[in-house]
Amino acid sequence: MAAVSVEFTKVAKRFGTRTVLAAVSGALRPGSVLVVAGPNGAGKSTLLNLLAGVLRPSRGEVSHRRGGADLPRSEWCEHLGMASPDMAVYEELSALENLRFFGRLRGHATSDAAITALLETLGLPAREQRRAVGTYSSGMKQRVKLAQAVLHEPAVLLLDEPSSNLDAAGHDAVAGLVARFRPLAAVAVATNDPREIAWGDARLELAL
Amino acid sequence: MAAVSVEFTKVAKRFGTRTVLAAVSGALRPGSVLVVAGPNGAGKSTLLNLLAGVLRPSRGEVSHRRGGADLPRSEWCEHLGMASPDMAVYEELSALENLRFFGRLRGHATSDAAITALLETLGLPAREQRRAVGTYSSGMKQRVKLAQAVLHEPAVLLLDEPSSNLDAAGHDAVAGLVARFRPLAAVAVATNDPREIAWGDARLELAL
Amino acid sequence: MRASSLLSESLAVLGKELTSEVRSRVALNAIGLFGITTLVVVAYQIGPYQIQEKDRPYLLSALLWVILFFAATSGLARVFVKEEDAHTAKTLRLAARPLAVFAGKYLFNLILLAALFTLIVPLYCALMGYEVRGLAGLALVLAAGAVALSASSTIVAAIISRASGSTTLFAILSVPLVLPLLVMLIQGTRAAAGSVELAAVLPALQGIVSLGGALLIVSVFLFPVVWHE
Amino acid sequence: MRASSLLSESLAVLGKELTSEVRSRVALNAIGLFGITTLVVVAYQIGPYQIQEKDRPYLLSALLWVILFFAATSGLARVFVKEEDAHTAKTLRLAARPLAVFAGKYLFNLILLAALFTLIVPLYCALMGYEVRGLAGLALVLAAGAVALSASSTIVAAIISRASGSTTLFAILSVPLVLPLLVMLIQGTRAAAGSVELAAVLPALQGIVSLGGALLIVSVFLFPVVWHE
Amino acid sequence: MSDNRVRTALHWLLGAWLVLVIAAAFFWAPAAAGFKGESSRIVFFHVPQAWVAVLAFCVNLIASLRYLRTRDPLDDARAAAAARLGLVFSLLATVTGSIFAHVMWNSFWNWDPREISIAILLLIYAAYFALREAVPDEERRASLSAAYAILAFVTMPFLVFVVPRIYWSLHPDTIIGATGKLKMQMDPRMLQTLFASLVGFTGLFFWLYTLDVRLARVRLARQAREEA
Ligand code: HEM
Ligand SMILES: Nc1ncnc2c1ncn2[C@@H]1O[C@H](COP(=O)(O)OP(=O)(O)OP(=O)(O)O)[C@@H](O)[C@H]1O
Ligand SMILES: Nc1ncnc2c1ncn2[C@@H]1O[C@H](COP(=O)(O)OP(=O)(O)OP(=O)(O)O)[C@@H](O)[C@H]1O
Ligand SMILES: [Mg+2]
Ligand SMILES: [Mg+2]
Repeated sequence: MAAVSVEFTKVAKRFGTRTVLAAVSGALRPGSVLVVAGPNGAGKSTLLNLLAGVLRPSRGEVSHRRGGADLPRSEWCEHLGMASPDMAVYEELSALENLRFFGRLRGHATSDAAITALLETLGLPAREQRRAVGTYSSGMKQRVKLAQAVLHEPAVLLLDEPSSNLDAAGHDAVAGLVARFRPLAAVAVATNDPREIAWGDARLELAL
Repeated sequence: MAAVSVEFTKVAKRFGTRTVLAAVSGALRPGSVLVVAGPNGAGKSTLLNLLAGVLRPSRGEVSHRRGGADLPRSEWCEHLGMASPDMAVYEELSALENLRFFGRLRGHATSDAAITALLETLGLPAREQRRAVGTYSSGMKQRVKLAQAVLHEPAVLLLDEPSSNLDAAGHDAVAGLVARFRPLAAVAVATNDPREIAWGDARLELAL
Repeated sequence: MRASSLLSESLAVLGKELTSEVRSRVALNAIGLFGITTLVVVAYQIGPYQIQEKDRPYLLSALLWVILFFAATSGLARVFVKEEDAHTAKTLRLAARPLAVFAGKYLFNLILLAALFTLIVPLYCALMGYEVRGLAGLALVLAAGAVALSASSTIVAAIISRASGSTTLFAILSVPLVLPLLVMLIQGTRAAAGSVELAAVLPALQGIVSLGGALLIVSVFLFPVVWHE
Repeated sequence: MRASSLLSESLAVLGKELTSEVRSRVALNAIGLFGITTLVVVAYQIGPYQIQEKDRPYLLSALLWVILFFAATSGLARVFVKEEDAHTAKTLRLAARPLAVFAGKYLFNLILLAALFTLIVPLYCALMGYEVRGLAGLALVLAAGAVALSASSTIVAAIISRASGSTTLFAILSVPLVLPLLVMLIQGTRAAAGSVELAAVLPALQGIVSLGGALLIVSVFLFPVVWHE
Repeated sequence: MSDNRVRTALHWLLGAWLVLVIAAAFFWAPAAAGFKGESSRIVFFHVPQAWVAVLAFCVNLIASLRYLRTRDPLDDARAAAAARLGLVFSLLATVTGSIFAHVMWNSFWNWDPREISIAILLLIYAAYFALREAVPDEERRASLSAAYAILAFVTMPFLVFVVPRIYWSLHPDTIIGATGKLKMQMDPRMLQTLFASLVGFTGLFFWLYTLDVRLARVRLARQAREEA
């Protein structure tokens, strides 16, 4: 896992005439967890989308850096992992097929056994993994999404409301995931859940 | 608001060869709140869908009764309100337009002022209400869904993970909603959130 | 009371469809543009002068309906699929009586078709040099055709939306329903083109109205079954 | 290294598309059936005997391509729209390089088109009594046509998926792009029908290949723009 | 200030030029032989309109390419302005051509290759605006329509050069002779008028174009002020 850090300086995002983020700065560094907090609509998801390069900032700069050099855009997909409420996996494929697909896309060869093991640590038992995701319950879908985000051992992990729809065991599994990635990866967690605020080494509080 | 109760006796649901619910019984009665709990995949949403008539039980019976008589199916939509993670409102319409539409569908004439007030008690400020729901944040969408469920003052209110994606203020707003409907309506809340278990007068614990 | 509230609910559904379409702005003008481009492809490729004088009445009426059918197909199918795609189907199902949903969507399709017809038919006649003598007869045939086509389109759109819907599937399912209808419509149009007398289109019109009526009635009864699982 | 991993990623996308399509039952045979039903309407209404002997070479080749194009439209457009509808587009966008996505989807559309062609063309020739003398020439024209058509379909499908996309918009955008292609394809088909010599189709083939190549190359460069915002 | 004065002077010059062109078209240039009556005079308006429609298409392409490099909303506004004018002028060329065709050939529409290319140009412009209408988000609208404009431009050479050749070979029994349009009997005075009209219409195009772009610039500036 290469060490990648993400820096954002005076990042602003407008939608039409609405300013959602005005000049936010900060950084994601390997070995630390940044918790992005704030009320609903504060711009947490927007910030994560900017860091992931899914949105373009209206002003300011987002840079992905590895060892002092900019990480070329074509390599972002190998080093970035993300899960958010507005991302879904393929409902007509099973959990296993989904993860096989995403692994291959990222050039990260993963054996079926490793995928099964990952899903099991996230609380999706092996016997459920070969059924179409469309038939899963809300919590089971969320686990597949999380597995998709971490399967390729990303250097930058962006989790938006990672434990939504999850039960207590699921919540613990997410905490375990964050603990596992903390030492090496740069992690950002956007959350509404007071319990998750404690996960962060740093905290960015957005206001409405 | 007519008093409607929902009784379910030995309700079972199979999908293909998988048995998700095996002979569950209970009742929703006006003036009480039933909390449906259990781990992810236990069948909470399935049970709520059975009570709403969206799914048909494989075995057992679900009956909606008003004053000793069965409530005819054609009147269910007037007396039932539901919000769940797999229900959405129209993203190309604004919150106000959505609620106007659902109000009219249910023959429940509601003034714009009343809709605006309802959304505001749920924490969606008036200035955001005229924007397309597609541009809302996850928590704002959830508030519109909840408003849709309660706008017509239903006699039976089914809430599936009502405070998912919500911040602390949103969570309180949902608690307020449950408190407001408790006296007259029959309420069921399916939840993974330990804080919400306390809302129930009765509790149904489903196991995997 | 019940009937009037049913009307109001249907109109609510219709209103929602119209705003949605206008909002996503792929609205009426898009379906019109689609008709026009189709027309241009066909007219350009086949053109008025490729067709011999004596083949014209037959070929031109057939081609007109093939174009109208293509244009209709691509627009109407989305009416239910989009509800499933956007996960609004369950919300709508819980909020509205099936009949109101069907009526609203049916009226919406009817409006789209009517708009399409008024746009395409005159243009087709001009571009392809198609001279229609019985304008009143043609108008009747078109009106009956719109009523019947949108009935079949609406119910088939509902069916496919439940079977992991796709526009493609819609076309497949609707053609066997629509084939006899198209044949009668073509006959009726040809009759209208050839004669000023209204009586000329009557035989075809009878067929269209009865098939269309049958489709509509069957759809109304079938719809709740399709809609609620 | 990079090139071989690009291939593997493209094939992963293609494989996913194929499984998905087969799974969701909107499979190959669906698009084929759409073509067939269209074909039946046209064959039944216009039939082989409606067309004068001397008009046949031109009209029959034109009609064939009109049918093929419209049959293809309803199937090919969904390739990106379905990702947006199902909210999987963002996941895919974050996981794959644009070029791999484009290549995978392009290959998938190419396979769909090839299947459609092998199904419809022989059937059309049989039903409409269309005698093609230069089979090799026809095969070449069809192959070049599939390559070019799926290039334009794939990029237009990507564009409409980012708009509030619908099949209607797809047709509106692709017709102007595809019209010159269709003209050349029709000309090539007619040439193949008339002569056993391969040389007869060469002029048309040159045009098709160069337009197809130009569309493909420009699409490859434009796709990242369309895909990332 | 002096900039404004130059602009005003140019406007007057353009107006005077166009008045002269109109006068020349009707009173100076002779009616061409081989045309019915005075009908040939429409050429002085028809041909420049078609030329401006094509010119607008090129300006649109350049602005689109620039937008993809700079991501400057003003470049998108330039592309849209060019396309808007292109739509209007291709419509005008079609209408005048159609009237002309009715006088000359007794039919409004003949699927002549030129008619086809202008019809396709119209369709492309219409499609371009249909696409813009369908995208509410401004940045996305700009990049998608730029991409479409570039794609459409790729097909243009084929429409103009390849297709007409093929098309004619398919039509042995054409209505117009294979020699094409009536270029030959061009009186020098006709040629001069036509050339002057071409210059005038080109000037008209750039005047309208800069007006539209300036409007967009003001709108963007106001938007920026509102944010600040
Ligand atoms: C609907 C009818 C017509 C349309 C849409 C139309 C369209 C066009 C277009 C697009 C051009 C520009 C071609 C280019 O720059 O390569 C053009 C040029 C021209 N048109 Fe037409 N036209 C029509 C009818 C006519 C008729 C009836 C005449 C005269 C008999 C005519 C005479 C000309 C001439 C002389 C030119 C310029 C010469 C040239 O560029 O070769 N047009 N027209
Ligand atoms: N595409 C868009 N167009 C217009 N407004 C948008 C768009 N996306 C987001 N917004 C607005 O930006 C604001 C911030 O949204 P965002 O999703 O970032 O909030 P959030 O902090 O993630 O909230 P939540 O906790 O509810 O998920 C909201 O008001 C939202 O409506
Ligand atoms: N249509 C279906 N086909 C097959 N299996 C299904 C279907 N719907 C639900 N299931 C299965 O039924 C079980 C219960 O699902 P349900 O959605 O009721 O769980 P839940 O208790 O609501 O879980 P969560 O807390 O994650 O929302 C799950 O294993 C799910 O995969
Ligand atoms: Mg969010
Ligand atoms: Mg659930």
